[in-house]
Amino acid sequence: MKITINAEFCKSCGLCIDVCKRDVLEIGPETNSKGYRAVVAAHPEHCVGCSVCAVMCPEGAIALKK
Amino acid sequence: MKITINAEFCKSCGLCIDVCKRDVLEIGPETNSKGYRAVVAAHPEHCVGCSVCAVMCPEGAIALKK
Amino acid sequence: MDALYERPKSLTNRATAYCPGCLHGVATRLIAELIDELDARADTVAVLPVGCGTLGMFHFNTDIVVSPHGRTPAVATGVKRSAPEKLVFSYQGDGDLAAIGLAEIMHAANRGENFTVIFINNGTYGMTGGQMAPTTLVGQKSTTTPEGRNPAETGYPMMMCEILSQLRAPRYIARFSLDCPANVIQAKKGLRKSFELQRAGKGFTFVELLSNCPTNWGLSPLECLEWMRENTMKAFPLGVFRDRED
Amino acid sequence: MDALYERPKSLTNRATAYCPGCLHGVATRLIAELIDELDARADTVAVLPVGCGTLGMFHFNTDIVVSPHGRTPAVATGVKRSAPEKLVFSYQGDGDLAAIGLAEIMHAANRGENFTVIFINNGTYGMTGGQMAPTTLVGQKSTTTPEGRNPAETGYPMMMCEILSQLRAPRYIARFSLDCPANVIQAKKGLRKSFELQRAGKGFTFVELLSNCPTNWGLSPLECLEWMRENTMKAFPLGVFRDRED
Amino acid sequence: MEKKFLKGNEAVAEAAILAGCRFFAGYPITPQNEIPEYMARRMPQVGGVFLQGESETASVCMVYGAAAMGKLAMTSSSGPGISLKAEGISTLAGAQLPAVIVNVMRGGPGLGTIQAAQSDYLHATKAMGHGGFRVLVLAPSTVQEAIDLTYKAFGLAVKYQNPAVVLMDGWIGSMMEPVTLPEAKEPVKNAYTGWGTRYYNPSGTDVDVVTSCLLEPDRQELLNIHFGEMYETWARDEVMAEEYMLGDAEYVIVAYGTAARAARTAIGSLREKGVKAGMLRPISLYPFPYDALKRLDKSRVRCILDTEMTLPVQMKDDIRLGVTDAIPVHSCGRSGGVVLTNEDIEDALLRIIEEEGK
Amino acid sequence: MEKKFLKGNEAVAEAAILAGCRFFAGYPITPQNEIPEYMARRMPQVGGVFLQGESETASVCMVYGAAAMGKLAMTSSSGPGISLKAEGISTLAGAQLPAVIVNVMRGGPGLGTIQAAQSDYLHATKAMGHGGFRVLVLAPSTVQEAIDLTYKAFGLAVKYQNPAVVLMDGWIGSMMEPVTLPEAKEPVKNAYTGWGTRYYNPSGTDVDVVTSCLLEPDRQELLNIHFGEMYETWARDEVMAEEYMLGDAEYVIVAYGTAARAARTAIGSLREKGVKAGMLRPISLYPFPYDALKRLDKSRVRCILDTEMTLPVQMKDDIRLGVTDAIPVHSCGRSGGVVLTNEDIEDALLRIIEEEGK
Amino acid sequence: MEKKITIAGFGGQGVMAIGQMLGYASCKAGGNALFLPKYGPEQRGGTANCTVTLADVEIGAPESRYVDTLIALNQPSLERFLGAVRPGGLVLLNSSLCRWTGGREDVKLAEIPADDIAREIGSPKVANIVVIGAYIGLSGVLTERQMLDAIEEKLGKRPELLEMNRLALKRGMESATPRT
Amino acid sequence: MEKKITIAGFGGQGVMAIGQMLGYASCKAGGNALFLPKYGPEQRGGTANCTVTLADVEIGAPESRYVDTLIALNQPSLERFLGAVRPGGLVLLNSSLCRWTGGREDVKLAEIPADDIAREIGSPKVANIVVIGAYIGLSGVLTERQMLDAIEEKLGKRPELLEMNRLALKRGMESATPRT
Ligand SMILES: Cc1ncc(C[n+]2csc(CCOP(=O)(O)OP(=O)(O)O)c2C)c(N)n1
Ligand SMILES: Cc1ncc(C[n+]2csc(CCOP(=O)(O)OP(=O)(O)O)c2C)c(N)n1
Ligand code: SF4
Ligand code: SF4
Ligand code: SF4
Ligand code: SF4
Ligand code: SF4
Ligand code: SF4
Ligand SMILES: [Mg+2]
Ligand SMILES: [Mg+2]
Repeated sequence: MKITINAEFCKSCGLCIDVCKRDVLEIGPETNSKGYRAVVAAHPEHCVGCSVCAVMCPEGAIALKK
Repeated sequence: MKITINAEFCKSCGLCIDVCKRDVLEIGPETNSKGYRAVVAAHPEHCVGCSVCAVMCPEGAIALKK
Repeated sequence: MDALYERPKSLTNRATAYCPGCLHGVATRLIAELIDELDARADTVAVLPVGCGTLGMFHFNTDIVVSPHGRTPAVATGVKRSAPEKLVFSYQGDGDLAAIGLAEIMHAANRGENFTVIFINNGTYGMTGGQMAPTTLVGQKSTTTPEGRNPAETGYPMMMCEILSQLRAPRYIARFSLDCPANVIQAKKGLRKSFELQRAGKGFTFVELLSNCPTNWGLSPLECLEWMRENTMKAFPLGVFRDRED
Repeated sequence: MDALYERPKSLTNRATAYCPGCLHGVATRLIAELIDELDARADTVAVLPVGCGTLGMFHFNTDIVVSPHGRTPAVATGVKRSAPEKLVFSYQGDGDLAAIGLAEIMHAANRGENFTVIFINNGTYGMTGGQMAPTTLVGQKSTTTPEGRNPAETGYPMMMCEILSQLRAPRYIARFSLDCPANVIQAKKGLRKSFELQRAGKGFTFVELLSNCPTNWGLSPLECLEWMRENTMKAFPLGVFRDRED
Repeated sequence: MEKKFLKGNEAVAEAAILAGCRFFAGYPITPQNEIPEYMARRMPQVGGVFLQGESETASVCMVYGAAAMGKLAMTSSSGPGISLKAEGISTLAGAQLPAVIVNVMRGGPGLGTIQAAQSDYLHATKAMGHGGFRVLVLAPSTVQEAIDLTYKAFGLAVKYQNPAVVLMDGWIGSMMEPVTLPEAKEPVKNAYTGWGTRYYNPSGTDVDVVTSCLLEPDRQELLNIHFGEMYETWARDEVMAEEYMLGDAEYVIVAYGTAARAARTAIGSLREKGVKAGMLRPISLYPFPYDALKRLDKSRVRCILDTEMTLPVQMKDDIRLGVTDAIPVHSCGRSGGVVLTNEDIEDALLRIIEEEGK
Repeated sequence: MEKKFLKGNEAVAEAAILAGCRFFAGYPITPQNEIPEYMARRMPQVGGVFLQGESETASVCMVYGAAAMGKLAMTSSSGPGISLKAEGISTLAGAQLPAVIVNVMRGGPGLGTIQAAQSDYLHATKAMGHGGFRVLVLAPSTVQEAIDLTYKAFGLAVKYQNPAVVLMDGWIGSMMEPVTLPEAKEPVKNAYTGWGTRYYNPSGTDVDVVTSCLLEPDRQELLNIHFGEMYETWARDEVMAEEYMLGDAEYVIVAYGTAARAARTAIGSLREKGVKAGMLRPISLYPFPYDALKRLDKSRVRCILDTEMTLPVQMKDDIRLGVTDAIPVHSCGRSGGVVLTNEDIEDALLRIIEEEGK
Repeated sequence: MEKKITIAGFGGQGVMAIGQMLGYASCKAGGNALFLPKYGPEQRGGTANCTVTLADVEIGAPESRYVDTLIALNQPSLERFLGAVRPGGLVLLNSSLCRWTGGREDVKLAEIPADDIAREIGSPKVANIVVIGAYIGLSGVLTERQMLDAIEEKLGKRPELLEMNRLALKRGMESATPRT
Repeated sequence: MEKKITIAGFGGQGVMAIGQMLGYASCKAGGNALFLPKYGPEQRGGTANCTVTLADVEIGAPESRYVDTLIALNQPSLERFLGAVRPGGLVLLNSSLCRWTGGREDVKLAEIPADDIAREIGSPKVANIVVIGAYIGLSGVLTERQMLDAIEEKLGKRPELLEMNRLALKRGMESATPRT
């Protein structure tokens, strides 16, 4: 399972974090060029590929591979 | 029962004649200033004052008295 | 002698500017009778549309405001909100109300504006010479549907009472026909109810009157009435669609 | 590795111009996914409104026509009738569709135009800064209803699916919510169905998507979802309102 | 070839079809109803689209959608309806789409009257809507010219990717005259690349963005500079005017459309009375034939009579700009649908001459 | 009295209320949203009516209805929305009703941009809609003036029973400046007798007919003649302009609104460089201050610089009419919402002077 | 040659048809013509009128203060338009519906009982063809043949109709009685 | 005296509040002022900026090619507006979020770690007041008292708030470190 978040697209809205039942995601430490602290996969190993994070992301910033 | 038709207002549409069940009304012989042959009460004596002619007249041309 | 029927004082003293046999005349007369009966001539504002209803300028012996085409309910909103003490009605044709002015009628209804709308549904654009209206029946010919209205191209007649009944604010919505004395008398009752509700501040009231257009239907006045019974009244069921306090 | 989820090719390669957490982004993404799935990128025309949906100019990697405010269905009518082979959708906000453009949406629906309308109901004028929309809830504050929407003054939220269902021509009318993954997945199904019906020439299809506006609601993206569930979704029941051949 | 005896409105509609127009959307309004009615009959025969819009606003937007897809498209209306198309026309111009708009003028303002007038000169030539754009405005004075100019309007609209307006009065719309029709053009699908594409296509793919909404001031300014240059090109290349008996004229009537016909008759009768009258007839109202006015011999021409079917007259400032007040400009007009006759014009000019004499 | 620090849009709204306006209907559009939003809060406090119309078209018609009932009424919008009000404004004029319309201009055409521009000069001054009517057009250049001119617009509208327009750009709408508010007027209910009453009241009773629809050409012509006379009265009595450092000016900038502020700064710096620059600032755009231009000393003034926040510039022909080409008129503009700075103006004038030198 | 004719009457009397037919005939005969209907806001009722110009030169004003001929099909039309006939011009009256009450000494007057003739022929609808006949008979602007060509083409060639029209035109040409 | 200051940063950093507050203080102190916010079509995100002119004379152009001071609250703003500072003008950086990368030798530079100071004080929201403090400290255009009067009136007089703002203003005035 590989989850990637496009940090330049992410607006730190937190919708993905909210829907992820596995606590994979969290707001990251870095501010992107627009001033948003992009989400990072803090625990990628917990990810089960359920995709709901991607389904909710308004930015299409999340990509998932298996 | 007195029925009067304002010949200047009448447009000879015939709606009153159609609804009068007593054959009181008919198209008259005279052309008014607008070129319409106004309705006349040909048989005022048959009139029962039911008013339906006045109800249907688009011109408000019919007046009825008892 | 007692007057059984007298020409109402709220009509001016002249023949109408409508064509012979046009039921616009009956609608106009009914309204004038009611204004007389409610003793409201001096307190009434008629908001007239663009359409044959504009000719009401010649007919109503009341204050009159003529609206741009279709904006009649918006003008009436401005009138009534500025002069809540007046009896305000808008008088609209089907082109005015259901085509260009559809947004305005829906929003006035939705706001529950406290005036009465009188909607003359004759299935055509009378004044401009018989083009298709939103209420033109399927198959009915008009100058812009020379082969008859084809639903695949132009859709189906719009049922304004039914549509407006989807809104919550309106207080009274009903459809009547002017094809015969009995129905005319019913229509007048509906109009009276609307005016009375308005006077009581109850909000938006809407009376649709099925009408005719001898000139553009190409039928005699009597043939028109027959045609209405066989066609219009079948497509547009009469009845009261809304009559409740919310 | 196999892609479980990939960014659709029908989106341009940039962040959206929407505010953080705005569900316009989800709607936009869903549409782009479907265009990809239907392999229609080169044959799609997006007809965009005036509203935050205009920003779709930056997002859809398809042909785009931007309409004047509210006339989106009229523009889409011109587009689709001129290019029946294209997949055409109009994308409209509640100000665009239910206020200024109410006549246009009703008439496009009534004509049964063969395109798909995607209606983003966020209960406000997002782009202009949070004024009351026709779908603003009773009591909901906006910059033009500072005390909250008062039905006595401004009426009730307009239920567009319910209203449009009074018309005969539309083929598919449904309301979904974008508040959670399960509902987003349902919404995508409805959109897919609409696109497929359009491709089969079945006529007018309409998908309402309950959405949010974090910026003008003054709530965080997550609070918005909560608010939607407790308020918007109660006022606007989800469901399919029309799904039949006539 | 035997001439056809056609009504102006129907002639305009047929001319559009011959020019390749295959999309019409309109809404009824007097005195132009025969245009949509004719289109309703004729478009299906040629495989085109006729739509009766729910309003003028919707109709012009349908045309906008069709034009965006490369169709030659037209809408028509009269005064009040043209007002309602204002935003749409501005949008067509801003998105650089060709389309033809016919305004069959009646008496205004507001609902006014439905009789023929020339009440929309300023509206058509200065600002059909917000935003500072211009449209080409052609003004026929016979049914034949209504045909020819409508036909031409499509060509100009495509050439400049800009709306073009045929501005005529209700008389030309409703009168019948013998005419010859031009040859039918193959309806082609024109390909436009929206100005927006240059900006909103960061992915560099093959898409087209048709929009009047550029969002960024810098982009908008570039477009507006382009427009300014285009208007200058029009002023150079697209001016049309007729000079009638100007060679020795001491009194120059400036009139367009139907008013010019009345003027022509008046000139005949004035010349019989020994008055050396002539006429400059603008055919393109925008671009306006300023040069023809500049060329007038200021030592010979004693005055100009601006003659219009509207009051207050509207073309006078344009005439004054042409002659820079070196020649006095008088005016003669009737308004609100009142008939402007040759006698009105003759009387007006004779009165001016009499005043001069004093 | 301590000054208030107010935003232009809110100041305009408050000025309207102080002038006695008790009816407002509008529709959101940037950059004027603070006007309806302020009215939404304020109107209920003063017993007035605030309505958010379903569209601009509906809003102006609500104002029409209110004005017919004798209320002082106002609507506001920006470019695209003003286009949509065209028919309604024409109707107000045709029915002789007073009302105030505020246009907070942005970049056009079409949707264009939402940044400040002066793109609607021609639209406002020549033809806000069909039918050949005119409106009074007042153009403030500071927030204080926005207040004063809005206040005045109501007076003029009532005096002439005609719509009056406050034409300002998005900057004036959104900027804040220190201001003093005028005194509150008692809101009176004005009594109008519709021109229609003269015709449609054959029963001779006490009713009022408010209509722009006169139906009969003769009647319409009488009304239009009246309008023409009224416009002449305006040209005589209602012209407003500011002359700034014109006494010895060899270079005259003509600019209104925000552009005039940039010009003022530019003049300061030009004078420092020894360039004798001055400014004529039209405050009423219709009627236009032609006379002030006529009065310019043609032997001293070397050229005029028409300075506008729009391209192509729109006021130039009016300036040319004023100086009848006796003084060359150049232009300097930015467009589409791009900022016009004092430096732009200074550069433009210095370039012209350099060209002259060659 | 340029002739202006105003035709006026009630709506429904075929006023427009007369004007249009004259114009069409002139056009078909290779001449010039301009037919100008007047329209009002009311769809029906009141008076209808039109002006047709027949010419062999370019036509200027579609409408002038004065016309060469007035064809008045009813009384109000006569009263309304009589003043517009130029001195020496022709007034052609439908004497079935309207009568001369004087007022102008300087015009030629002709009367044609068009409705009566039409009824006699057996079709009240052809009254307007009778009027056309009277006009071309009196004015000589168009020949019977030219007129018939036009009528045939417009009204179709159904023999009964054609015969009726032919007769109406002929009777019109014969029956106009110039007076004064 | 006439000073033009451009303030720029992310939306949400209080850019507008800084400009408005400076203008308001000048007005309240009897001076002149013009506050000009810039607006874009996107409701949130991207950069926000405004220009405020403080003067004791009539104010002409609301916006000029050059300004006297740039207050940059983040890196993109610095890069975008640096060129607009007139030679000899002042650049005031929020050094908590952005750092000087050179590019202009002819301007005065001052840095203030506004967010850090605000966090220290205990309220990240007062970062903009810190910036105001720094600006008036460096420019001397308004006094601490004048500024406080304005802040009190606008932000209300709740004692905790007031104290916080007073402190923020003071710290801002003290902490701006001119460089170069
Ligand atoms: C803006 C505008 N568009 C069109 C018209 C032309 N017009 C006059 S009446 C009318 C419609 C009449 O139809 P309807 O409303 O059904 O009324 P009816 O005459 O049938 O009673 C139209 C389109 C107009 N006056 N103004
Ligand atoms: C004719 C016209 N009127 C008004 C506007 C201003 N305007 C821009 S977006 C908008 C409405 C946005 O609301 P909505 O349609 O609900 O879309 P949202 O932004 O909420 O998605 C308005 C009124 C405009 N551009 N054009
Ligand atoms: S795919 Fe599922 S488990 Fe993995 S990060 Fe997304 S929501 Fe969490
Ligand atoms: S949902 Fe998307 S935009 Fe929002 S925080 Fe997650 S990755 Fe970022
Ligand atoms: S009142 Fe009745 S009976 Fe008498 S005329 Fe009328 S319809 Fe006939
Ligand atoms: S109903 Fe009235 S108008 Fe019609 S014929 Fe009878 S009286 Fe005359
Ligand atoms: S045109 Fe039709 S609707 Fe209008 S008055 Fe005549 S018959 Fe009635
Ligand atoms: S303003 Fe509201 S609707 Fe628009 S993008 Fe921002 S959050 Fe979304
Ligand atoms: Mg109708
Ligand atoms: Mg919305």
